[in-house]
Amino acid sequence: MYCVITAAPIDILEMMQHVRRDADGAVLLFSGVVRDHDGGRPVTGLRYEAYAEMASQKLTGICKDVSAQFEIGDIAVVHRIGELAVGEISVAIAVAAPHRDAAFKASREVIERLKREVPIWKRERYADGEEVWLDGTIPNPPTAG
Amino acid sequence: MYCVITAAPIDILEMMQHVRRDADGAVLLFSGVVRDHDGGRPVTGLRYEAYAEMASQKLTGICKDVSAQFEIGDIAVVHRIGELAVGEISVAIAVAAPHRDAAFKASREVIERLKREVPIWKRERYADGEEVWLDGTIPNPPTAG
Amino acid sequence: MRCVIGVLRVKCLFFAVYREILGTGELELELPPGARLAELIAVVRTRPGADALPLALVVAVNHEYAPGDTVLADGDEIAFIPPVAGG
Amino acid sequence: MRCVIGVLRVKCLFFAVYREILGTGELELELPPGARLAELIAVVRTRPGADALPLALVVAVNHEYAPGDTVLADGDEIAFIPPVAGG
Repeated sequence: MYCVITAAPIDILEMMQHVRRDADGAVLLFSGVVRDHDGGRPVTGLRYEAYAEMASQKLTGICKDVSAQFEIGDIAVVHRIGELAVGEISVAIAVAAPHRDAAFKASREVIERLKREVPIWKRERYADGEEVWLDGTIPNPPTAG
Repeated sequence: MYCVITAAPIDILEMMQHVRRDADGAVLLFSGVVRDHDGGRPVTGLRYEAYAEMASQKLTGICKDVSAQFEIGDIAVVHRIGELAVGEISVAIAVAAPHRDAAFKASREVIERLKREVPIWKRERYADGEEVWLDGTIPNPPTAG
Repeated sequence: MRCVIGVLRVKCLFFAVYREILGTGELELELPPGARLAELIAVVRTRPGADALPLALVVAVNHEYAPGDTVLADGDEIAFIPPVAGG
Repeated sequence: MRCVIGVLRVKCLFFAVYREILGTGELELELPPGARLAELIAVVRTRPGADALPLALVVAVNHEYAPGDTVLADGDEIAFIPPVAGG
């Protein structure tokens, strides 16, 4: 299992090879990709920022929870930070499992929790030159005041 | 969109690049992989056979249905035939979509229907040398008698 | 009075375990014009080894699953489809 | 009579829009020993620009989300976490 925050392009083949064991019959790879639009507005790129130490720790916790919840083998998550162009992979989740049902459920759970809990932010760059930090999700834990 | 039956190793990177458009925010790649066991029995490999023309036609039909059913972009399915060793990819489904929910649902629907409807068969090779055509699923349409 | 001229020639394909049961992957068979799929299946069931075929057979005519009352045409490709196990 | 000796020194991190609001990504702040997270937040709210921070703040102490009554220790890393938007 590994959970990494990195400024380097994501090597999805390496992730898939890393998670697969001979007992696995399914490998599911989810990739989040930079889109050229958001709510109808043309987007030219994104900048991701993370609280890297906490983000990788949170991701590791999520992966451990999901491994206990579903019958999967190994799992790897990589989230990229820095400037990304349209079409680049911002996040990849590789899950291997003996059977596909668990792989689908685990992958979905990781991306949903990542988006709710992990301290990562994105700034959208629009075609007209404006840049905006995207409205995000307030993590579940009680606010500190 | 493409649906292919092939004896060559599956190029998943090519599939992912093929399906992604700039409007897509998610690319999901499902890979079915040859496992080293089946029902507790050690497996050393599989041989896949297909009625290739009909299989690719059926897959194309499934992909068209799924494209109409969910808000996805493009989709590609490749199923391998011939002798496969443990760890090799037997089937890959790449789905790109503006949003992840549709990608997850479409991918799942394609693999479930593939397993129920598409004329492909597999012969398992066990560690003890025995080989057996696996029990499969009777396709839905009424039997001809 | 009508004269029935010629015969109906179809190609039968047998896959996977059915090929092993019948000892061949392909047969050319002739039937009277207007024959239906069920009649073809009856002919196939007279072949050596065919008693090992299941009672219910799934058959595709020209790549589409077809019911027994399908009227066959000259040149049809008739595939006998064992339970499928792709993925 | 007790003598309180020394101070509590913590590192505050501000990310994304909070960094822009406060004009800095990192601050070293001193508090009396035994201070709680809520007191630190009150101090942060006195900084220039801080009135643009939301009323409810999510804060992590040493990489864990923490409530306002958390007692701080010397050397703690206190991160102010804007609504998250990874993926």
